[in-house]
Amino acid sequence: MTGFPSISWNLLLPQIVLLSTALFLLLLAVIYRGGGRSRGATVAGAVFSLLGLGVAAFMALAQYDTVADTFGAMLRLDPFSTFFTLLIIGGAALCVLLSVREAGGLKAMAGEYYALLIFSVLGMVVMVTAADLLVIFIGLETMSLAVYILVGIGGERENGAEGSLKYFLIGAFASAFLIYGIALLLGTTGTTRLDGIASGLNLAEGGSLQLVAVALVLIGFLFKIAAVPFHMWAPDAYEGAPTPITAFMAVAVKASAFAVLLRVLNVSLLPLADYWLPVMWTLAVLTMTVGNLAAIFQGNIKRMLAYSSIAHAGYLLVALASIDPAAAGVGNDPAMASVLFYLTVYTLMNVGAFGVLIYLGGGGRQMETLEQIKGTGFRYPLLGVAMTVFMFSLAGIPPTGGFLGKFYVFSAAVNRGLISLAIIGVLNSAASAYYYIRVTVQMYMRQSDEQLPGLPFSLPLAAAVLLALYGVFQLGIAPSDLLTAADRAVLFLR
Amino acid sequence: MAEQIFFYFFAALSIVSAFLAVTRKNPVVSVVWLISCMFSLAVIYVILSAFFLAAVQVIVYAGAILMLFVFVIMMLNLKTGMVGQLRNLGLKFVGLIAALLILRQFYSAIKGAGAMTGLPPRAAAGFGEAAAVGKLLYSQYIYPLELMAVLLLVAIVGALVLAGKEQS
Amino acid sequence: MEPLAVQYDILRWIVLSPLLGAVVISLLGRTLPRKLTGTIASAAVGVSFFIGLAAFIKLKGLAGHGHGEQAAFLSDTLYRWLAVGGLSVDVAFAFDRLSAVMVLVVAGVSALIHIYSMGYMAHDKSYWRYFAYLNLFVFFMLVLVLADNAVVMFVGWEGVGLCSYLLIGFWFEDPEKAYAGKKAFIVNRIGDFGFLLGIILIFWTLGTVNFNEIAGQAPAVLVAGGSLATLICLLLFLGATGKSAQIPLYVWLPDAMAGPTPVSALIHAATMVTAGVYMIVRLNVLYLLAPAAMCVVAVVGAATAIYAASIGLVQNDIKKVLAYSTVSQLGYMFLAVGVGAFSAGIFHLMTHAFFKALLFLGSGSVIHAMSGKQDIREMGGLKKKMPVTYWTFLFATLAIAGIPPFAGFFSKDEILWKAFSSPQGHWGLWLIGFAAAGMTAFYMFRLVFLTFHGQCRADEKTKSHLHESPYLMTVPLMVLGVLSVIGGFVGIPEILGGGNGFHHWLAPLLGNENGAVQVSAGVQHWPHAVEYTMIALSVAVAVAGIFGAWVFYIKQPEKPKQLAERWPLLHQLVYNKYYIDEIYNVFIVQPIKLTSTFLLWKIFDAGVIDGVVNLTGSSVRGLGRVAARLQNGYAQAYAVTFLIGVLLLIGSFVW
Amino acid sequence: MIALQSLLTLSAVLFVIGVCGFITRRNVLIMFMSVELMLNAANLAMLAFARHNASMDPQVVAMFVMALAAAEVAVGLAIIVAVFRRRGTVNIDDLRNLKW
Repeated sequence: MTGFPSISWNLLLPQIVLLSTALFLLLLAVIYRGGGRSRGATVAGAVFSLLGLGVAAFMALAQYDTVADTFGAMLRLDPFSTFFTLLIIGGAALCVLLSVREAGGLKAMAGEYYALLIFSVLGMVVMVTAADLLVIFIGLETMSLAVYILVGIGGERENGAEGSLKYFLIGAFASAFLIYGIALLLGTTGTTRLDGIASGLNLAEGGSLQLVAVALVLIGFLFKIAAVPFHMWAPDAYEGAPTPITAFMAVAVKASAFAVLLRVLNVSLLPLADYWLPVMWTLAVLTMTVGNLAAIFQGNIKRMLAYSSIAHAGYLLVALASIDPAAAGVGNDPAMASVLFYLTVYTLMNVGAFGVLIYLGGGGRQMETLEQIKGTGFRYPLLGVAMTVFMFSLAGIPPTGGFLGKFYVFSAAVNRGLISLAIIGVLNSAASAYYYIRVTVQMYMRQSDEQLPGLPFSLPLAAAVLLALYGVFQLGIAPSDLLTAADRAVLFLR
Repeated sequence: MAEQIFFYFFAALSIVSAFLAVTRKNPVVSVVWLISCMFSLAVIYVILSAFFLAAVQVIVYAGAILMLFVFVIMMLNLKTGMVGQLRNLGLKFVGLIAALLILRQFYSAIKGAGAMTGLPPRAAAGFGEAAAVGKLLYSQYIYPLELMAVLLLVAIVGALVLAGKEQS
Repeated sequence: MEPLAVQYDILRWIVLSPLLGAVVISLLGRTLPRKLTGTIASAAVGVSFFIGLAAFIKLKGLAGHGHGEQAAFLSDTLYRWLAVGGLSVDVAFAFDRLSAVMVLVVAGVSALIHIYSMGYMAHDKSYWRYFAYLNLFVFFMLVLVLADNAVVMFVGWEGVGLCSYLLIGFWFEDPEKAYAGKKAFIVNRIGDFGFLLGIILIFWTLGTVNFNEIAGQAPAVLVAGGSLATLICLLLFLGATGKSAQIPLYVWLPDAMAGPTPVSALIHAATMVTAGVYMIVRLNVLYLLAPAAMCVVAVVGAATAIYAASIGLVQNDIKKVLAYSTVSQLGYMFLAVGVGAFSAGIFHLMTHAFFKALLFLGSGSVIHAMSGKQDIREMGGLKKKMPVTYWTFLFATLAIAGIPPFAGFFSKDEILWKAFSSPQGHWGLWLIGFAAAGMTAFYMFRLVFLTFHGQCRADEKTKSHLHESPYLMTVPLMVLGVLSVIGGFVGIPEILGGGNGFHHWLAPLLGNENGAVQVSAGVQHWPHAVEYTMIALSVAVAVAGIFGAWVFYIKQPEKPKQLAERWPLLHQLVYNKYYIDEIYNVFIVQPIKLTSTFLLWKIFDAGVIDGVVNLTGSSVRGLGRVAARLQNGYAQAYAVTFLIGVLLLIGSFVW
Repeated sequence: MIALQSLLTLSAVLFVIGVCGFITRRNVLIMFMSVELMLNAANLAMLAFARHNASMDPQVVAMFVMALAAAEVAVGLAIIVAVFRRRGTVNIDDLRNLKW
């Protein structure tokens, strides 16, 4: 019987900071509720959230080069986990900036809103740092529960509760599959540790049960990244959620699920590469195609972006299908590095697009459908330019980061000889331009039917949009730092 | 031998209860059958020497979780079944077929695991008792345990946020 | 043999100067006086031109100083853009003999058009925005021609498309113009898809995207005539047809005339649309390895040349005539590169840039004077009111018609001769080009006669406003007029006593000339008499075309009406552009719409279709009932889909 | 002697009964109960393996699953209550404002 595991507390610092921040925000919520000062709660909540995220990011950055295990190797800190920790914290911080107005609408609930946001960030950080399936699972559930609630938060929105319920039900359903998979895997390999699973896999003896287990575990993660056919919850949940939370789901939830998928595939399931590579191929094709085709028909921009985010998950699956099992842990694999790069760009351009959408809605006039944004490009020139850039980046047009991300992913596919997959991918991305461009066309080339109101200036929103804009260009024009970091991070994936 | 008889009896009971739980019109009746199913499982846990877990099963599941269900059903006044026409029958039929095919897949995978047939005749002393579980929980599994605390806190906050009294 | 690269640091400023201009104008444009904005924009492009000139002189010097005459070029590497997994791409520019020609043409013509625009756009309310876009366009165009690898070229390629989209839709208020911009964008995306795939395939097979390395390795790696080489070349050509408006992707160009006229001159005549030709010549080594693809290029080029010319015969909008003429002339260029006459293609590209820019600017001057009217039936007799415009326009028309010694004569004649005589050529191709040349002469002179000769048919109000354009507009016209006259002298063929210097200048870069790729059939030597006959024939057909136009539109102006009455169907057909837009809609756009609808509804997200079903009415409602089974909105439908996914995924693992 | 296969089969049957309940019942509460059944099935498999492998780890993991189930129920029921307050129904078929 093993004794108490040795613990390196300093490795836990980012998580401890996040937890303290969330708890402090809860306390704050209680204080402000007593006074009924909703504006104070909003501002203080945002400020302390950003502060906590900043400190956590700083802690993570300080140990960027650390490679260490703790808690009996349940946690593994390496550049890969730190890369994702930083990406998630960054995405969350941008979403906090986007949230200021939305949280203001929640009045007394603002404190809880931020607290739940930080809790879910904590869950994600746990997920990406974990080296044990159980810990991954608990992290995932922490994240999911918090997000289910955030989708339904606030009574005023029409469909929040419905989106939340659907997301929750299908999410719980998927979790049950994941748990069942974990149970079978634990039983047949004797461990939940990722590296232990790799050595415990034995296809000769009881192999098919292990394969079923692996399939169920993968389904649990594929659900979170909204891969077709496990995607159908996504548009409803995205549309029902408050827009900042939609952004949060689209970027942070997806990023953390991809991180876990990468780690599990590489650390535990490499011996089964022959099984899952073709699956990823098929899923990539389905996900890209369904996402794009459905997006073409959307009139609601939020829902369109939801389908678009499904399509982007498809492009990322192209990279997963291009993983070279021989290169894992020894050489740098462009396929895996491209996932990291793509997710970073994807985070920025999505946050940006949602940010513009939120900003446009600030004038007391709903701005969610293609009809409603008519003519806004001229009325609000800077927002128009920013939205255009984000749309072009999403469509993969140079010199934005979106182009490089796609180029990188598709050349990884070609590099592995998956030419037909690359062709399907490029075709998809060409088709996707159609609906992205339509947003720009509506903003610039159609007259609005009514007088467009002036928009109140919002510093946090403007900051988020500008940061995203800067990032999208930076990653398109001078991406080498990030590429190097991504390359290095995947080296430690074992 | 007695063990086997017990097992098969409660296995059958749990399946019947589960089936009834998901087919009854009245949600309260469903809950009752679900409780019966969970009790049967608790008995099987005892057969599997998971004594502590069997107790937790009864206390947490039957005692707390399902009571919460009953409470909500009562609160929402949903004692009768759904009214209105059934929709998506074809779809549900397809789903049922898929579910049965998945069961088939599970079953052939389980049968395929040929080498591991019988359970060992006797568990080690103390196996499955509270002390054994507790020791592991508070040593090797201390990190997930702490995380679980966070998870429960999130659940509490969430429940308050969503179902708490609406502020006017 | 690896070509010799000579570092030349100021090369980057050729590219950066217009970018800087665009940034300054978009930041300060609102506050700066109009004149200054225009001057900054023009100066930024001027700087590019003069640096280009300096680089050109330096490059010439290198050639003369024994640095291996073959292949010395100037290069400037800014930084490493990507370096991952065997792929490394630099942001780097290369100034070799080909890009030298392109830079000088692009920057030179752009500078003139910028100056012209200062006059033309003087009263537009979005003056600064226009110049910001224009500078941005020049930036991307120069990136395109200076790129030393295919990925950077692709950035320029997409960038010019983007700017073209912005500039076509410049007067956004008009929904028809906005639609034209969108059409241009989407058609170009189809082409770009081919180009990008071509690049990825090149990278996959050759392990590099650098042009010099491609040229060096392709003959060794790719099987000549092999399917891979053919596939790559066809994909690249798909990209070229999009950007350069060839069949079948030419549809966007005539509609793109919605933009301001100087934009049409710059983007849709002189620079962007020629990018496809440039790209093929840049990768000529690949094309020489794929004779089948070259054949496709030649046939498409010839077909486009005659097809567009025939539509041009009956257009009445002055800009539409020029637009179809551009499509037709681009067809000539592709015909040239398709038969392996790469230098002739670039030669025509250059002369065409001069005279077509001039024609567009001249038409802009006319439109300006006519208070925005573009219908040539309402013009006439403008010769006296606008002498400078008239004479420069006439020179350009003579050039495009192929009358010696104007620029177009030499380049077009070389193309026709090569189409006939080169190993990849065919007399059929020549015949098509020959016929198109006659048509070109006819419709261009029809344009001149209807616009500038005869009686003025405009209403009184317009008539009273008629005036010659200001100096800012006429000076560029005159400069381009001079170039249209003398521009051809750099490539006078040997048989006419010239040195064909243009061809020799580019020869080291061309695979069939420098021996990098052996062209299968031996070069046949034709007797001089044949060549003289050909020259005489092409001049004759041009003169015949002009004479025909004179007969129809000056001598007996009622003739065309008679013709229209005698063959009304034929006239209708040609006048309506063979109903090509309609055919596109029915056979391509609608089926794509239907297919995607069908796929979605049947297999995936049936709920989406519910909307479509509702829209299309009760006729499809019966089918809609099937769709309703998977109706979105029902959480359990999601669960069932999920379950089917589980079933298939486990199935793929276990069996 | 009880075979491991019998235990796993029992667990699979319970799991699939849960799945069937989830996809067929319109009452979200019963759908949710079906998920609980699925979790129980997973626990049963875990405990069977614990006994079979003479390892305590699966028992601890099962413990975590129970705690998770409790948390999930708290949140899930709260969501259901919130939906009921807004829409006055717990019939999943009536909740389709979000679609297409």
